[in-house]
Amino acid sequence: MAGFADLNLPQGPDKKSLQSLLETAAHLGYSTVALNHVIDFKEKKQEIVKPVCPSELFPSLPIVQGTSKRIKVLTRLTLVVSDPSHCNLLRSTSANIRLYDIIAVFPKTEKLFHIACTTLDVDLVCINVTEKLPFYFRRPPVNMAIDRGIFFELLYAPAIKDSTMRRYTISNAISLMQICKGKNIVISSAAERPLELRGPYDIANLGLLFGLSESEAKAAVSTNCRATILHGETRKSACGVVYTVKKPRKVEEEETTLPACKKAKTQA
Amino acid sequence: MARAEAAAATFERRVLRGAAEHQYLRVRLELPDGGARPSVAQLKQLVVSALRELHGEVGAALPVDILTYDAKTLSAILRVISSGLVKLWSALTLLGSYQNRRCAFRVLQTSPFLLALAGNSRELVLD
Amino acid sequence: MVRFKNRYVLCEVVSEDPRCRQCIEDRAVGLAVRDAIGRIHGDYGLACCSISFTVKYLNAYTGTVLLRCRKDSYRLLCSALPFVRQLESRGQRYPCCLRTLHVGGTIRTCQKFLIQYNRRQLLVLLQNCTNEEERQCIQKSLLSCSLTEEQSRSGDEEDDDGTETD
Amino acid sequence: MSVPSLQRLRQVPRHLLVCEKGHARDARSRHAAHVRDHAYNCRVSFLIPECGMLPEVLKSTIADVGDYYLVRNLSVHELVAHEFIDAFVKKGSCYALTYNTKIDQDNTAALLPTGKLILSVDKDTYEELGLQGRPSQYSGKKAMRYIVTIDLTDSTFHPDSKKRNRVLWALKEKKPLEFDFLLAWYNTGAEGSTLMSYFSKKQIQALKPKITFSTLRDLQCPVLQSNELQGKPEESCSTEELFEWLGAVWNQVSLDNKSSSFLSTYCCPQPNMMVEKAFLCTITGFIIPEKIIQLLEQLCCYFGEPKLAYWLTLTVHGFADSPVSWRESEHGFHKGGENLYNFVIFRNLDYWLQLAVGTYDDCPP
Repeated sequence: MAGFADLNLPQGPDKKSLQSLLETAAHLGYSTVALNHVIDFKEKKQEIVKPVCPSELFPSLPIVQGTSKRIKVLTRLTLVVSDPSHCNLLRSTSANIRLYDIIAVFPKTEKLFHIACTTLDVDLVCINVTEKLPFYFRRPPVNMAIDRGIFFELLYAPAIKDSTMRRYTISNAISLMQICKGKNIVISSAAERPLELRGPYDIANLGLLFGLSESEAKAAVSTNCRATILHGETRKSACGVVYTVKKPRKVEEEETTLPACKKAKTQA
Repeated sequence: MARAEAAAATFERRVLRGAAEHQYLRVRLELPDGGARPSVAQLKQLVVSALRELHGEVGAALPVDILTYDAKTLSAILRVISSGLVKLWSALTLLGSYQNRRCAFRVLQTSPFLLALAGNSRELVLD
Repeated sequence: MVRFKNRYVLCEVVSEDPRCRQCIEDRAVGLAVRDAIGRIHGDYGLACCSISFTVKYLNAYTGTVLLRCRKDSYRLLCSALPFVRQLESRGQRYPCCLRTLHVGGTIRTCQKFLIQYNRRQLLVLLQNCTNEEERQCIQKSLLSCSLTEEQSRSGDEEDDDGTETD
Repeated sequence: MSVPSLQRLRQVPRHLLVCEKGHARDARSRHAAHVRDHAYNCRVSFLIPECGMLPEVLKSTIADVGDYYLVRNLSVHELVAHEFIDAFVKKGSCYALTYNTKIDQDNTAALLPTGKLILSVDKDTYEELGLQGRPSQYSGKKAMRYIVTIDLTDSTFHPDSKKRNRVLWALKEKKPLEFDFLLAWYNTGAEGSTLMSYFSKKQIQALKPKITFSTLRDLQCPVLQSNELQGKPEESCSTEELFEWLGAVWNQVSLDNKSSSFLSTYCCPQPNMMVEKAFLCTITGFIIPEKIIQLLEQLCCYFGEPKLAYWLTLTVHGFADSPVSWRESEHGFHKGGENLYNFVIFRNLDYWLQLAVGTYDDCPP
């Protein structure tokens, strides 16, 4: 089993609050977090910026509670798509997109949900938890996504903030569970403040409310997150077997195999 | 007592599977710096109101006991009947505010045995 | 495609105030039931029950209401029904209560039950009659109500007839 | 979906409590074996009612619990080295357990006094190691955790054997595993090199167990009868009641509440008696079973002279993240990772033994 991970820490402009979020996450026992950069196409033309380098942002990362390791920080890009044309960006081999460790889409319509599940090269599909579901989940795209190793992401921080959102979170989660049968679920926070973060065991218990079984709920904060990260890694590699790294000094490419990737579900 | 000393006890073994009546949680309430700290009665009220919000009157009716409370560290040991563990835990998880200010319950340990809460090796600092 | 199993809860609005009938409408009943679920089972109960919850059929004259919800959560719904206290519509508010008559897996079983039930109610009325004219009238309506196969087919195309009576 | 989601909310995580009774001096009694089989203990505590001062014998036993060692960044292959096996594993009881690793998240290793090295590793590490193992009992259909057991004292594990070379190669070159280890070694008589000198080139620290004493005044104690495990209404309390009461005492829970109290309705089980004072002692550290057996023996001897107390208790907590609980039965961490046991020793040397485990555990022996 892998360590606990929270794949959604919103990357605000304020470095100090991000630092305190990281510290709380490490204190609660998360060994991996992903900084989330959201691009909403509704709001004018947005450039995909290069991901921030966590090591540049934070000179010293906090140590995970009860271990001697430092917390691992990944980068994640979330595209909020409300029109099929927005997806073109993902198909084009934009250089900046490839630099992110995890790519997620937040489809706003049923058609886009279908596209995201079946064709887009992404790692996560976000599920709307703040309002009533705008569409019903259908089995074919969901099953297809499960086969392709794409995970569905549920957020819990909105449920802490507001009673109405709590209802939508639970009810949308249960609707999804009826289709996906508890498979391929990732639960992450989207917490803006340290007090909105919860410990991994708390989330595993919360998963029961969402209709997951005990082991599925624990997987939603551990092994499924690991699988998502590996799925993201395979995008950077060829068929998940060969992948290229730049040597730090010389500008020459070297091929190495990464055994961990072999086992990741790939659909190159 | 004299009677008991007469005959040495014969070997007997009882296995109790999942028979614990209660579950115990060690929790700590996290509040932003400054501001009022709840008294033990307020803490209980907070727990019950969290249960009422998420699980309604049925949830609020769950017997929850506050076995210990340390106002300095805001940590407490709660006891709940076994069938109410998931409800209580989830209610604490989704509780977001105390007296209109943000707060968070950190569940440090849960166990069906109160004795297990006395010695948690994960919190042990040996070096 | 696997179908989602639903439960249909047939209940009767009981009120001492005859004006309450005006309030028996989809929205008012739905709101009253939701309110009760929210009170009894909180946000979690509401979230569970809200999936596919609707007022499926409603008869303001007899006061019968048919509610639908997911099979997983019908226990939450049923346990909250006794706590419905009032119906509210157009600023009017009347105290009433809901009596669960039947819980069925399909609309058809509920319909069957309802016809049976109404028939029995008519018999009760028949015994309470004071004059011949009333008697005649009720007997006539008693004979006219029957469930034929053709009628029921047109109901719901669902094959699950797991019924549960309480 | 076999379990409807509503029922899931009422489910209780699996747990087991095994209660035994017997006589400490009975030749067939297995109580010492239970102590010996539980290798990794982080906390030992005992409670003696009606005792203000500890007898000297007990004091010296506690002082003798002995040091343990913390070695930082120790490669696992060092434990497989035949110098180590010859010097420690074969010459006494050698205990090793990784420190600050979490069994549900990280790789974990443990060396049992029987000479078995147990590695509990995740799927990636297992595949890279290339050693034979088995999937963990508790990792579900898709195994994400594997257990590798290597018997260091096996006759086929001599310095030049193929098997040993492969293990060494796997741990040295294929996938070097490094941990902080807690070490303890117990041998009878024969001196030899010590762990301290053997690992002198490493970062090694000798640590002393932490010992705390305290005395409680006016404590309500349940009345127990040694031959009534289940208790008798109005006469004595059952083992479960005692177990909860003991937890309450160690967690400083107030014992006198009313059933109408708003805050807590817990109260001392009935019937009970007021005890003027009770002596509490806690030892925390990496405590080996041999020392616990000595302590248990001394506690039995406590009743050698007439005492006011009817019984006393000895509680031992295991490490939540050790890969084994009793003997070699696999241990995992789901929500609490409990593995603990408690002795109640009566004045006539009858004993009760309560063994408790959490979700990912076999039934104790």
